[in-house]
Formats: sequence, C-alpha cells, structure tokens
Amino acid sequence: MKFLINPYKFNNFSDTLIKPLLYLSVIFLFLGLIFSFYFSPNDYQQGSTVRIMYVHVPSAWLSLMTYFIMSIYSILALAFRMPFGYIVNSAVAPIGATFTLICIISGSLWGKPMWGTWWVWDARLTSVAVLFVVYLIIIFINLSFENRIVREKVTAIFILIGSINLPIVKFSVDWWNTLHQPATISKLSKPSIDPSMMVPLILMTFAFVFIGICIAIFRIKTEIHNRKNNL
Amino acid sequence: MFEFAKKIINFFYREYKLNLSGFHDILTNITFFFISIFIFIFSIGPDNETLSKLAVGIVWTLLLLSSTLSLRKFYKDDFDSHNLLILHLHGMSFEFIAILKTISHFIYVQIPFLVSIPIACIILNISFDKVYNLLLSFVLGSLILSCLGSISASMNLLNQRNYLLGSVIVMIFSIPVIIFSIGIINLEESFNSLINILIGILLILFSVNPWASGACIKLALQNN
Amino acid sequence: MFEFAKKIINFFYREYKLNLSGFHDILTNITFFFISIFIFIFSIGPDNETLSKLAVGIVWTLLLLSSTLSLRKFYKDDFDSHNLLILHLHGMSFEFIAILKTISHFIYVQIPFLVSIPIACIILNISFDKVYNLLLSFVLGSLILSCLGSISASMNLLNQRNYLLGSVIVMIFSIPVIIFSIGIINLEESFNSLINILIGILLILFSVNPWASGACIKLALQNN
Amino acid sequence: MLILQNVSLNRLNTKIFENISFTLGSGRVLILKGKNGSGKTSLIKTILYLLEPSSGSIYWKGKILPKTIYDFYNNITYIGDRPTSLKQLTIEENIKIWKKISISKIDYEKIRNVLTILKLNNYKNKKVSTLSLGEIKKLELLRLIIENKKYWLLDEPFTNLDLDSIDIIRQTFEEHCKNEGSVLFSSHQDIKFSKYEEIKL
Amino acid sequence: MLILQNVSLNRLNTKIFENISFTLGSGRVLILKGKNGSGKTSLIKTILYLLEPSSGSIYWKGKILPKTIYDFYNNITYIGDRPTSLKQLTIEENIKIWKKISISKIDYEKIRNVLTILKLNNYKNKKVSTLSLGEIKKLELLRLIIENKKYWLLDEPFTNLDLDSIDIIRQTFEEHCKNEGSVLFSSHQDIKFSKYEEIKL
Ligand code: HEM
Ligand SMILES: Nc1ncnc2c1ncn2[C@@H]1O[C@H](COP(=O)(O)OP(=O)(O)OP(=O)(O)O)[C@@H](O)[C@H]1O
Ligand SMILES: Nc1ncnc2c1ncn2[C@@H]1O[C@H](COP(=O)(O)OP(=O)(O)OP(=O)(O)O)[C@@H](O)[C@H]1O
Ligand SMILES: [Mg+2]
Ligand SMILES: [Mg+2]
Repeated sequence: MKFLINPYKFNNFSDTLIKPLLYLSVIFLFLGLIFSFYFSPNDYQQGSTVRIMYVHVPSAWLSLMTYFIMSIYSILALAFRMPFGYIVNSAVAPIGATFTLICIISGSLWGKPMWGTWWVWDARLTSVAVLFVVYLIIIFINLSFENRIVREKVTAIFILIGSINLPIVKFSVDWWNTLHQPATISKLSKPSIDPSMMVPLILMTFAFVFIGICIAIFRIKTEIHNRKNNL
Repeated sequence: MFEFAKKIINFFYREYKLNLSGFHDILTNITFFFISIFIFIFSIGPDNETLSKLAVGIVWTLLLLSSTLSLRKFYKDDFDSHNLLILHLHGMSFEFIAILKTISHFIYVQIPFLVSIPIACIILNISFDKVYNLLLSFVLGSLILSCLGSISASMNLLNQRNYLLGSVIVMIFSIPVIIFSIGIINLEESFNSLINILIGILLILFSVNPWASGACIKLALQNN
Repeated sequence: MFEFAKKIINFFYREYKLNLSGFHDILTNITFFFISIFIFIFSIGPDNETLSKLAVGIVWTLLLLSSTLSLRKFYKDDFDSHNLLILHLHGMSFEFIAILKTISHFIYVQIPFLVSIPIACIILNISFDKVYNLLLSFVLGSLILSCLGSISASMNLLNQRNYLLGSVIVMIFSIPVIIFSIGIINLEESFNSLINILIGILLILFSVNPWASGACIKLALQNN
Repeated sequence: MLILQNVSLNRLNTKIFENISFTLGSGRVLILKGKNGSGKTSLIKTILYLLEPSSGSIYWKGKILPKTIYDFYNNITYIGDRPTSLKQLTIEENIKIWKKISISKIDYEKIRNVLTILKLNNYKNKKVSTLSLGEIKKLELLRLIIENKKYWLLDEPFTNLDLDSIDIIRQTFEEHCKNEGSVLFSSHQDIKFSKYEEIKL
Repeated sequence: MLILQNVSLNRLNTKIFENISFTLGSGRVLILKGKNGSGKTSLIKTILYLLEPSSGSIYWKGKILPKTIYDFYNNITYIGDRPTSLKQLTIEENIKIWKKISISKIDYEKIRNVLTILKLNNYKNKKVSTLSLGEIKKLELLRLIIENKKYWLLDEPFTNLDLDSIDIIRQTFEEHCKNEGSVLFSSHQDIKFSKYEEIKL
C-alpha cells in the first residue's frame, strides 16, 4: 500500500491501474443508467422522480467520502510530514466540490416536487451548503497563495478544522428532526429499501467512485509533474 | 474616433488586470455574498416566512456592504501610485477617468453580485414573479451606488478635512434610494412610477459624478 | 519590566495616532451599521414584534460584516511601509506584535461599535433586561472576531491578489460563534454554559492567534 | 517647443520658486538642479499644468498652455519620482498594460532588446513586488521607449541606479537628442552630457 | 562586534550572493557596493536575520546569531530603502512616535538642533505627505539620532539628497565612528570617508 503515500510509487502504480479503471467506470455507468431508467420501478408516492435518487445519493456519499479522504491526508501531511498529502489535497478538492454541487442541484430538483420548494434551511441542507463553501475556500486558497509552503499548510489546517462539519452533515438528520430523509440505505443494521432500487443505486455508486478515482489520478499525476518541474 | 474606442477598451483591460487576477476572484466575490446570506440565516433563524420578508433587505444590505468594502480600491491605489496622473497624461480628462472608473466598478464589483441574485432568490424563497422587478431595481440601485461610491472615494482622496463628507454623507444619500427600491418590490402597483424615480436619481448622479469626482481628483493631485 | 510596560503603552499610543486620523473608517462602519438597521426596518415594516425577535440576529450579522470591512487596515498599511519590521527591530517578536494589534483592533474598531449597540437596542425594541446578556456576548464575540481578523489579515499579506478570501475565511469560522451567541440570548436558562463555550473558543483563538499571525507576518516579510 | 516665461509658484501660501524662464526646444537636454525642497518636482508638475503657476505663463507651440494641453500631453512622456508599475503583476504584464494604454505601435522585439540591455530579461515573469529598487526604476524608464514621444520630462531618473545603468540611460538621452527629441530632468547627481544646460532653482 | 562567515543566500531557488565574509567592529565604516540586483538589500536583511542565510553563519558578540537576536536588535538602528514615516502625520508627531517606540531618552533640544541643521525646522508642523522626497529622506535619517544606538545599518541612505545634505550625513557618520560606533550602508554613489572599507557584491 506504499503507493498511497509515496508519489513515485503512486505514479508507477497508477499507470497500470488507470486503464482497467476507465473500462470499469464506463461499464458501471452504462449498466447503472440502464438499470435506473428501465429496470427500476416507479415509487408509489414519488412517481418517476425517484430516479433522481440514483444521482443524488451517490454524489452525496462521494462528497462526504472525498472530504474524509482529504482530512486523512491532511493529518498524514501535517503530523507525519508526507508531502504527498498536500498533493492529494490540492488535486482532489475540485472533484469533491463537483460532487457536492451535483448533490445540491439534484437534491433541489428532487425537493421541488417532494417538498414544494427548491430549498429549505434545515440542518442537513444547510450543513451541505457549508460543506460546499468549505470546498470552494479550499480551492481558492490553493489558487491565491503564491508561496507554496504556506499554501499547503493553510489548506491542510483549514481542511482539518472544516472536518468538524462532516459529522454534522452525516448525523444532522438524526440529531434534529428535519424535512430530509433520515438514513435508510446506509444504516448499520438492515437497509430498509427495496432491492430493485438497491441494484441501480449500487451500480451508480460504483460508477461515480470509479469516475472520481480516474479524474483524481489524472489530477494527482499532473500535480506531481508540475512540482517536479518547478523545483 | 477609432483610437478613442481603443483607449476605452484598453482602460477596461487594465481595470480587469487590476481587479481580477482570474476567474476565481469573481467566484470569491460570489462566495462572499452567499456566506453573508448564510450568516444572516444562521442568526435570524430558518423560518421561511420571515426569511422571504427580509430577503430583499438582506440582499440590499449586502450590496451596500460590498460597495463600501471596495471603496478604498476605487481610486486610492491608483492615486497613490500616480497612475491616475499617468492616465490623465495619456489624454483622458479627469472627468472621463471618473466615468470609466465608475463603469468599471459596476462591471467588476457589482455585476458578480447581480449575477448571483437569482440564486439568492431561490435560497431565500423570493417568489419568481418578483425576480424581474427585483433585478431591475438592483441594477439601477447598484449603478447609483457606483456613482455615489465614485464621488465618496474621490472625496476621500482629499481626506484631510472632508472625510465626513466623503464616506458618511454619501451613505446617507443612499438611504432614500434604498427605501425607494424596497418600496418597488413591496408595492407592485406603483412599480413604474417608482422605477422612474430611480432612473431619475441615477441620471442626476451619473451626470454630477464626473464633475464632482474629476474636481476632487484634480484637487487631490495638487495637494499631494 | 517597567520598560516592557512602557513599550506596550507606547504601542497603543501609536495605534491611537494611526487610527484616529483614520477616524472616518470607524465612522463609515458605524454609519453602515445604522443604515443597514434602517434598511431592515423598512423591509420588515415597523411591526414591533418580528423586529424585536430578529433584532439580535441582525445586530450580530452587521457586527460581523462591518468588522470584515476593517480587515484590510489590520496589518496591511504597517506592513507595506515596513513599520511592522521597525517595531520588530525594537524588540517585539512578531507574536507579541500580533497580540498587541489584536487588542488595539478591539479597542479602536470594535469598541465604538459596542457603544452603539445600546442605541441599536432602542431602535430595534430589544427589551432592556436582555441588554446585559447581549453586551456580554457581544464583547466576547467581538474579541473572537478580532482574533479571527488578525489571523486572516496576516494571511492576506501572503496573498496580494484576492483580498476577499480573508473575509470569507473569517466569516465561515464565525458561523459557530454566531450560533452559540444567538443561543445565549434566546435560551436564558443555559446562559452560563453557553457563555463558557464562547469563552472557551475565545481562549483557544487567543492562544492560536499569535503563532499563526506571527508566522504569516514573518513569511510575508521574507517574501517581500 | 516649450517656453516658460517668468513662472512663479506658491503652495499653501509659501513661495516655492519665482521667475523661472527657459525654453525647451528639440535636441536639447535641460537639467534642473537645486537643493532639497527647492521646487524641482513642483516645477515639473507646473509644466504639466497639474499645479497652476501663480504668475507667468507657459507656451506650447506658441500658444498659451491650458488651451492646447492635450496636444502637449500627446507629445510628452513623464516619469515621476515614485514607481507607477503595478506591484502585483509581472514585468511583462506591466509592459503590456503600458503598451495598451499609450496605444504604442512599438514591436515587441525592440522592447525585448531594451530589456536585455537593461539586464531585466531574466526577470520578465517576476512580480514587480519582488524586484530590487534599481530594477523597478529601470522598468519605469522603459516607458520612455514604449511611448516613443518627443519630449521627455523626468523627475530624478537616476536614483537607485548603478553606474552602468546610469550610463545606459545617459546614452539613451543623448541619442534621443540627436533624433530631435528633448529631455528635461531633475537630478542631484552630476551627469556629463556632451551638450546640456542647467537650470538652478 | 558583528562577524559574517561565508554567508550565502538563495531566494526562490536562485542564488543571490555567495561566501560573503566580513567583520563590522566599532569605529568602522563598511560600504556595500554592487550592481542593481546584486543583493545589497538582501544582504542587509540577512544580517537582520529576516532572511535566513542558506549557508554560513553570523556571529554577534561571539555567539551565533539567532540566539542573541534581541540583544543584537537592541544595538542597531536599521533604515531601509523605503520611507517608514506615517504620511498622514506631521514631522513632529512622527518624531514623537519614534521617540516613544524606541523609549529614547534624548532631549528634545538636541532633536531641534538636528532639525535645524537639516533645514527641516520650518516644516515641523507640515504633514509628511506634503514634503519633498529629499525632506522625507532626511526625516527618516533622524531616527539615527533619536535611537542613539551603536550600530547603524542603512540601505541607500543618500538617494534623493542634495550635495549639502549628503555631506552632513557623511560627517555624522564619521563622528559616529569616532565615538566607537560603526556604520554599514549600501550605496551607488561614491562617498569619500577618511577611513572605510568596501564590500563588493
Ligand atoms: C438540496 C437539497 C438536498 C441536499 C443538499 C441533500 C443532501 C444529502 C446528503 C449529504 C446525503 C447523504 C447522507 C448520508 O450519507 O447519510 C443525502 C442522502 C439522501 N437524500 Fe438528500 N439532499 C437533498 C434533498 C433531498 C430530497 C429532496 C430528497 C427526497 C425527498 C432526498 C433524499 C435522500 C435520500 C433518500 C438519501 C439517502 C439517505 C441514506 O439512506 O443514507 N434528498 N442527501
Ligand atoms: N522578495 C523577493 N523574492 C524573490 N527575489 C527577490 C525578492 N526581492 C529581491 N529579489 C531578487 O534578488 C536580487 C537582489 O535583490 P536586492 O534588492 O537585494 O538587490 P540590491 O542589490 O539591493 O539592488 P538595488 O541596487 O537595485 O537596490 C534581485 O535580482 C531581485 O530580483
Ligand atoms: N503637496 C504639497 N503641499 C504643500 N507644500 C508642498 C507640497 N509638496 C511639496 N511641498 C513643498 O514645496 C517645496 C518644494 O517641493 P518639491 O517636491 O518640489 O522639492 P524638490 O526640489 O523636488 O525636492 P527634492 O530634491 O527633495 O525632491 C518643499 O519645501 C515642500 O515641502
Ligand atoms: Mg523632488
Ligand atoms: Mg536595494
């Protein structure tokens, strides 16, 4: 697992990994789209708008996941002095921001038929909005500070402080009663969702994961390349 | 004539370089706007009804804030580094510089805000039929604020005695404007007549601004 | 020891001279504060009950927004004219300078605000028994804002392009502070525990601030 | 041709200088000399008509000045005593802005040559805020080449420059004069020109 | 006594200077010379330990520098290449602030004398923003007298000054050296001292 913390190993390993990942993401996306449009039932309450879920939920999970990964790498970078962490941070932040944006847009498209408004200020939605802004600030810090050392440190510290927001996003539905759906799929015990909906959801989740990893690999590789040339 | 147009374009190119180092600067502006809205919501509470009642006021306050935030940059930096003088020596009268600066303030500082107003309407639950009126009044209002900002920023260059005139009285001038514009959204019947009043104020300010700002800049250059 | 105290006093004398001549900035802030209050009154309508319900939140947000107005002055002027360096050569470490600057920001920028809060309370119909709690939470809150402001202003020294970024960072960090302080006023039973949380945040920031700001100033001096 | 006739200036009710008269024709170098505070900078600003002379008059091409001021401006390059380049931008970006502002038709090749002569070529993509004082001054002086005007008005152009650079600038002035240009500048240093006049303030 | 041993400096991965060694003892004048961009300002900042040398070491009173830095600071006056006086205040207010900041015990009579010598006495109540460049520079140099330290580090102290003022400053330096003080400064101008050393960069 050295390739997860060493830029040179990563570079080599990702070269062998990238092709299968590309194939996998295309396949899963294809299957997922087919399943979510043709082989899944309409919800008895929501009609066909339920299909938004197959975009909404994976992107929501991934936005949280990406931030979690960034937090881990920030710790690695700050506490264990692994510069690869900084590389990952700056490469992955825009991807996370995109997932969050997709989550928000799909959520509000879903919310209009379900709740009657695009947006309410309940705890879940608000904390996701804050998450999005945090992502944006991370990107801005990366773009605005000229001194690389400062930029990296500030970003990592900011990511760590911002990670307070993660549990709030995740558990806000349990802690406060809100409009938003409480955890049904990702419950630790038994998921309370119909299998015919579960399949496309899982397929789409994998598709999103693979696509995300592919883009991340490209971005990390260019970042490593840039650093080599600047130094 | 052709050269004249070129000069204007080049002026805006320069302002662009000064104000924005890239697209992410505009995005930062917009983010600032949204975070401010968040903070209002956190402190006022997420009750939908009060929110949509307060929404117009919130957006106005933020517009006012953003234009006071950028007042310092309006002329000060260029004045201190003698760049206003250099521009003048390239054949632009101070009045003309004032006009161009006002327009570029509108373009580079206010427009990023105006663009985000429709989204703000969504998250603040302003009904969509109001958006058109709202945008119209905001465009007029922010043009007025740009003119007022130009006058007050140029007065601030004289800074020694006139600071009271500079910032504060100009802000007080903006009160009637804001009252009118808020009225525009709430009383829908008299929309046209109120808009006309706003346009009137704008025209007056737009024609006063070059003379006032130009004179202040000139005086400031003599005293410095 | 005696000399040390003298140094601190003299530092504040200098800050006084610096800030007083920039008095119009403070005035601009206060005017902004009151104009915004008027804007809200106009957009809500003078309905007393909603007003006094929302008042605390509004005042808080305005406090926050206007303290971001003054961020630019925090270190920038002294840094550009090398005065921070001169102060350092007179035996003050950058950390110590950061502490003193934060305190002087509190004294010369925030306190004028705190003084105007009672007036705002009258305008906004906040009942007088709440004023004590309100003031206490505001004093703590504005100290926290001063610390945050110091950190972000010193970070902005390293970032000549995008000065709004500092404000944005301050604002996102102040969200929890605002949530807590608003809680203080609304839930009167748990007053003490919430105040303790605020004090906790303040202490953390107050001890982090010198190191963070000091490091940033030092780096900025090296790169400039 | 620029003619000053008995020009005097007051600032804040104190007399700065009195009865200055001279002519700046083509092919000439005029050097303003005088102690600190004797009014060299003020005189240059008076010529630019930023300060109004309290008595006397200034003629440009035979006409009294404020009337033909924009034609006058069109023929001069003024370089003041403080840097005007934008600190947050690089040398190249600054040059680009200056070129655009003055609608200069000079081709980039020539500018690059001058940059090489001034030893700034390696710093083209460095931000002005990270240059040394002398480098900034040389960058300022580049405006002379970019704007390509006939009359040059300069306020202390040699401060912060090393001896080599001073010589390069001096040569540039001489050459400019050979091509019918004219130069007026203030300086505390003694610079030797083949032909020049001094104005004592 | 300040000793530099083989000090080198890199900035942004480019070498600025290499292997500089010298000793600044009491009663000596050291002049830094070099072309624009050769690193004079950077060297002075390195001595102040604002920039960390990439190799070599600096000793103050026999101890390596960052350890005794505040004692070192306590013995020097540094005057940089840009004005630090507060523009919106008058000369007198600036002097008062400097006196307070450096907890100087010098009496006001002496300062007034110096002001008279520098011909600034008439402008005491004028704002710094309305002074001429040379007057501002002279005001800056007043800090040497106010702070009354033994080691003077100056970056281009003679720019913008007229010949008379340069001579006054030169004499001040010489006198300071006679009283066991020492002076290190950078300059592009040739100033004649009775006894001095040059460091080429
Ligand atoms: C803009 C508005 C919305 C945002 C920002 C948002 C955000 C999120 C987030 C962050 C998650 C992941 C939570 C987790 O991993 O536990 C999530 C999950 C989910 N959301 Fe939304 N959502 C929005 C609107 C909606 C709407 C309108 C619906 C449907 C009525 C909905 C239904 C769901 C469901 C069913 C899940 C899966 C819950 C689970 O089992 O974990 N969301 N949403
Ligand atoms: N902040 C900085 N970052 C990177 N490089 C810098 C910085 N400041 C200066 N330099 C570079 O370091 C070199 C030396 O600069 P320095 O200011 O020390 O020169 P100097 O000898 O004082 O020149 P001058 O005589 O023009 O004042 C220059 O080439 C300059 O471009
Ligand atoms: N804005 C101003 N208002 C009032 N007086 C001024 C102003 N600017 C300069 N002065 C005064 O006018 C006199 C001449 O100033 P000026 O800047 O023209 O001198 P200078 O010859 O350029 O001096 P230096 O050689 O120091 O640059 C000085 O005594 C100065 O104090
Ligand atoms: Mg001068
Ligand atoms: Mg230098």
